[in-house]
Amino acid sequence: MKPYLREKVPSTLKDIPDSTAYEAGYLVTKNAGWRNVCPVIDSEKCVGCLQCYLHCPDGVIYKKDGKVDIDYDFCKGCGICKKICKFGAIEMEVEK
Amino acid sequence: MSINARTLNEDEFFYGHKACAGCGGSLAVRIALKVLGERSVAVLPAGCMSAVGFNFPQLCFGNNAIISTFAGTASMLTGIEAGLRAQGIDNFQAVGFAGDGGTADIGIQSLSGAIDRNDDILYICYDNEAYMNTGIQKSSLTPFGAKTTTTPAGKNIRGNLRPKKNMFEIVAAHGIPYAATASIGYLDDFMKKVEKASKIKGTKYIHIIAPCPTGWGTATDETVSIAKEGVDCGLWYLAEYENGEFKLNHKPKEFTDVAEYLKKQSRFRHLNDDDVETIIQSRDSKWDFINKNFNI
Amino acid sequence: MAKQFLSGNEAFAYGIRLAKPQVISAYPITPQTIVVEKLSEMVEDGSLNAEFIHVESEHSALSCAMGASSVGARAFTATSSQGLLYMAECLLYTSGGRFPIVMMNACRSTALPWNIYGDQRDSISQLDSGWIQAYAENAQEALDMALMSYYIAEHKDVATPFMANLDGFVLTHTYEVVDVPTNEQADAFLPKYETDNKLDFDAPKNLAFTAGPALNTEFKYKEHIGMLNAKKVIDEAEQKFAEIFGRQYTGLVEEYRTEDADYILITLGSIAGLVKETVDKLRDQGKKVGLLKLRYIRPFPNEEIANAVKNARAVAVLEKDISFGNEGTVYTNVNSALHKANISIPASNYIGGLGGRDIPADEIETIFEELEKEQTKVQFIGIGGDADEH
Amino acid sequence: MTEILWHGRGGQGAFTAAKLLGAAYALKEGENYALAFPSFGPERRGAPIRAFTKLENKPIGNRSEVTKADYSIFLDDTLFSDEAFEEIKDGGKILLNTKSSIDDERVITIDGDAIATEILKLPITNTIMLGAFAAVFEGISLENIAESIRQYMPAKLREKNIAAAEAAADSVAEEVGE
Repeated sequence: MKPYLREKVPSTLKDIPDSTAYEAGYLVTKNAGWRNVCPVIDSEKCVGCLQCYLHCPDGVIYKKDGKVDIDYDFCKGCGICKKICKFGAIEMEVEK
Repeated sequence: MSINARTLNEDEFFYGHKACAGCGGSLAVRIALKVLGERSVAVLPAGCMSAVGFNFPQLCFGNNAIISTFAGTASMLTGIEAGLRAQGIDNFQAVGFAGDGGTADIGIQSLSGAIDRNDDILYICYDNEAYMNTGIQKSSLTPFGAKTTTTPAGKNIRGNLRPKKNMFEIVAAHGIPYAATASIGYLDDFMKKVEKASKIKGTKYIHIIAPCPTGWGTATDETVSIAKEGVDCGLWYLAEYENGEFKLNHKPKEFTDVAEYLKKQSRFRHLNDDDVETIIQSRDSKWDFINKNFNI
Repeated sequence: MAKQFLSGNEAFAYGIRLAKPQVISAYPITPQTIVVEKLSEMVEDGSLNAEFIHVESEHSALSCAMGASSVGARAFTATSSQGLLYMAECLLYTSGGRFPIVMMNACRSTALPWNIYGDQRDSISQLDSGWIQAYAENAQEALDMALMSYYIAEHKDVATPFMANLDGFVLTHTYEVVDVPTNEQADAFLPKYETDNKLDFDAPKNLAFTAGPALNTEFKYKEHIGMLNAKKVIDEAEQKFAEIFGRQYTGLVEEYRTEDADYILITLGSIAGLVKETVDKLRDQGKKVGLLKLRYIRPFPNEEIANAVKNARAVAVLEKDISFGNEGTVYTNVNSALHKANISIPASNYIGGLGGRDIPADEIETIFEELEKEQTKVQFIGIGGDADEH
Repeated sequence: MTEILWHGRGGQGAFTAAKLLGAAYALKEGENYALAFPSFGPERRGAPIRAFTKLENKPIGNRSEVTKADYSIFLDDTLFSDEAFEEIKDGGKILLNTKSSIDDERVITIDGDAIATEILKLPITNTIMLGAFAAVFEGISLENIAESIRQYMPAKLREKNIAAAEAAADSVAEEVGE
C-alpha cells in the first residue's frame, strides 16, 4: 500500500470537498521531472541488503524478487541510494 | 525480532511529496510512519514536511494526517488523542512531526503542556537546524557558527553566536516517560526508538537530526553520510531518557575529525581555527557531562 | 425542566452539559473562568462524561479542540478578551477547516489600558474570522444558545464554528432565574454529530491541507456559503427548539415594538433588556420607539434589518466597540444593509459601555430624544464636555 | 421593583446573601424575577464590596448597579456612615449589623454578631442579615429564605444558617414590633 497516481484531478467547485478533508494519499503529479541523474540498479551486483530501500527519502525503492527496483515516476535522483550501497550495485546515469 | 530494513513494514505512508531531493526530514518522517503503520495519525505543523506533503489535490500521506498551526503541534495531538479515546477508539498512535523551529521555538509551550499532562502522544522533532521552509533562518537549534540568512557570516559576525538549545534535556526535565535522540545516519537506532516509544503510555519525545542539503550546503547524496558523521565526530549523540535516567546508546571509540565534518558544509565554511576549537571544546564539555551523568 | 437561579456563565455551562461535548479544553480568564470551573465540577461529579483538558494557553485550547473535532468528536472551549486574541490564528484555522466547534466568549475589553470588564471589542475585532457570532441578552438565552449552537454549527450545510458571546460580568456574573431543560429533552433536540470531515481509520484522510491560487477561492466561497446557510438552519433549530422546550426565538434579530416605530435603536447583547424597558416607558409617554436586537452578527442580518427599519424615520446603533479612525463596526455593517436596501434615513452611532462603563437608563432615553432630531452622527456616550466634535 | 444594596467585606458573604435572596424570591410560587450580582472585579479578602439584588414580578432588563436602594444592608458596621442615607430611596430602610443603637427611624439595627457567635460559631453574618431582611420585607418569607439556603448552600452549612436566619428574623421582629 502506498499513495498512488489518480486519474481524476479535482479542479472545479464541484470536485473539491466542502472542508479541507480529502482521501489520503491522493497523487496527481509525478516527480520524475526533478531528476538530472538517475539511479540504475545492477541486479548482478545487488545482494538485496535493502539499505538503499531503507534510506531513500522518497521511498521509491521497493523490494522485488529478493532484490530491489525503483519507481522512476517519483525518484528525484538524489543519489543517496548509490552512496549507501556497499556493493557498487547502483550507478547514477545522466538523465536523457 | 528487532526492527530493520528486512522486517520493516513495506507500505509507504509518505510518498510523492515535493521535498527537495535528498531531504533528511522526509526520510525521518517516512521511516517513523513505516514503523508506526496505518493506525498512526500524523500531525505536522506549518513547515517543510507539511508544505511538501499536503498540496491539494496532491496529498502525500497514506495514513490519516493533518496540518496543525505552527505553534500547535502538541495541542492538536492532545485533542486528537482525547477525541478518539472519547469515542471509544483505541489502538492508534497520535504522532507529531515538527521541525526545530516548530519544536524548540514557537511550539515549545504546547509541547511542554502536553508533556506536563502526560498525554499519550509521540512527538518527533526532525531537526535540520534552521527554519528551512522559509529559506534557512536561524532557530534556537541552529548550532554555533552556522551561517543562515539571518545569521550571515561577515567580517563583524561569523554566523550564529549561540549554541544549540538542549531540547532533549529540557524535555527530560519534565519527567517525561520516554525521550530519545536519534539521527537519520543511524536509522536502525531510530527505528528501534520509534517502536519502543509507540509501546509506552504517556508522552514520548524523539529528537532526530535530519540534515537539509539545501540549508547545510551539502550534496543531495550526502544527507545520510553527513548525519552519520555528526554522530561519529561527537557533535551529536544517541541517547535515551527513561525512568528518570539518561542512557547513552552509542559511544564512538574515537571521535572523527570535527573540522572535516564542518568543512563539508557550506554553512560552516567561513569558520576559522579558533571557531573550530570553540566547537571542539563545547563538544568535549558535553561529553564530560554525558560520561558523568548518563548510563553508558 | 427545572427553575434554577444561575449566573450567565453557569447557565451556559448547564447548556453545554446538555449538549454532551466529548472534549473540553479549558484555560481560565476573567470573566469566563466560571464556565470551565463549572464544567470541571460536572466532570468530577459524573454528570458530564467528557475529556477535560487543562491546556496551557488559549492558542492550545482551540488547537486542542480542533484536534478533537478533526477526529469527529464534539468539542467545546471558552475564552475572553486577550485570550480570544491570543487564539486568533486558530479562529481562522477552525473556520477554514470547517470544524464546528462551539466556544463561549465572555465579552471583555482589550488592553491597553488593561481592563477586565465587559465591552465587545474582543469579539467584534474577530468578526471576519469565519465564526458564527451570536450575542445573548440574558442567562436563559445563553443556556438555550449553548444547546442550539451545536445544532447550527454541526449541520452539514453549515459546518462552521460558533462563538456564543455573553457580556462580561453584567451577564456572565449576574444571577437570574433560568429554566434548565432535562437531558431527555436535550437528547430529543440535538442529533449526534456526524461528519465526513474527520480522520478515519477505515478511509484515511489528509486534513487541513494547502490549496494554492488555483482552488483557494473555491474553498473560501464554500465557507461563505456555509455561513450563509446558517440563516435557514438557525430558523430550523429554533422551530425544533420551540416544539420541545416551548421557548420561541426569532432568528438573527429580535424586533421589539418596531412595527410602527418611528425611531429604532439597534443594539446587541445584554443592554437590550434595558432598551426594552426604556422603549416601554417611552411608549407609555406616546413616543413611537422600538428596539431591534441583533442576535447574530455573523451571518449578518442584512434583510432582517432592512425589513425592520424600512418605515422608521431614523435609527441609531448602540455598540460597545469602536473601529478606530472610522466608527463602530456594527454601525458600518448596518449602514451597508440600509444602503443595499435603498433605505436612506438618518443613522447615528453611539459608542458606549467601553471597559465596562455602565450605560444607564437615562442615556438610552437621551439617544431616543436625539434620534428625533434626525441627525446622523457618531459619538461616544457619556464622555463629558471636553471631547472634540468629530 | 425592589432594589437591595448589600455592603460587606470580601469574605463575609455579602454576594452570597444577595444571591440567596434573589433565588428565594425568583423560585417561590408565582411569576417572580430577580437579578443578583456583585460589584464586579477581582474580589480581595477584606476589601469593602457591594452586591445587589433586584426583585420584580416581571423580567428585569436593567442590569445597572443599584444607586438608590429600597433596602441597604450592612453586614459590618465599620462600613456604615452618613453617606449610607444617600444610597436609599425616600422611604428606604437601612438594615445594620451593630451592637450600637441608632436613633433614626430609617435604620433597623440587629446584633448579628451575637447571633453568629451563638449559632454559627463564626463571625459570618450574611444569612443572619438575610433572615433580618425577611422580617422587614413582606415579599418574602422566612421559609422562602430557608428553601434557598437548602438549594444553594453546601449541605453541612444549611441547618445552622437556617437557624441563624430564623433567630435574626425573631430579633428584628421584636425591634420592629416595639
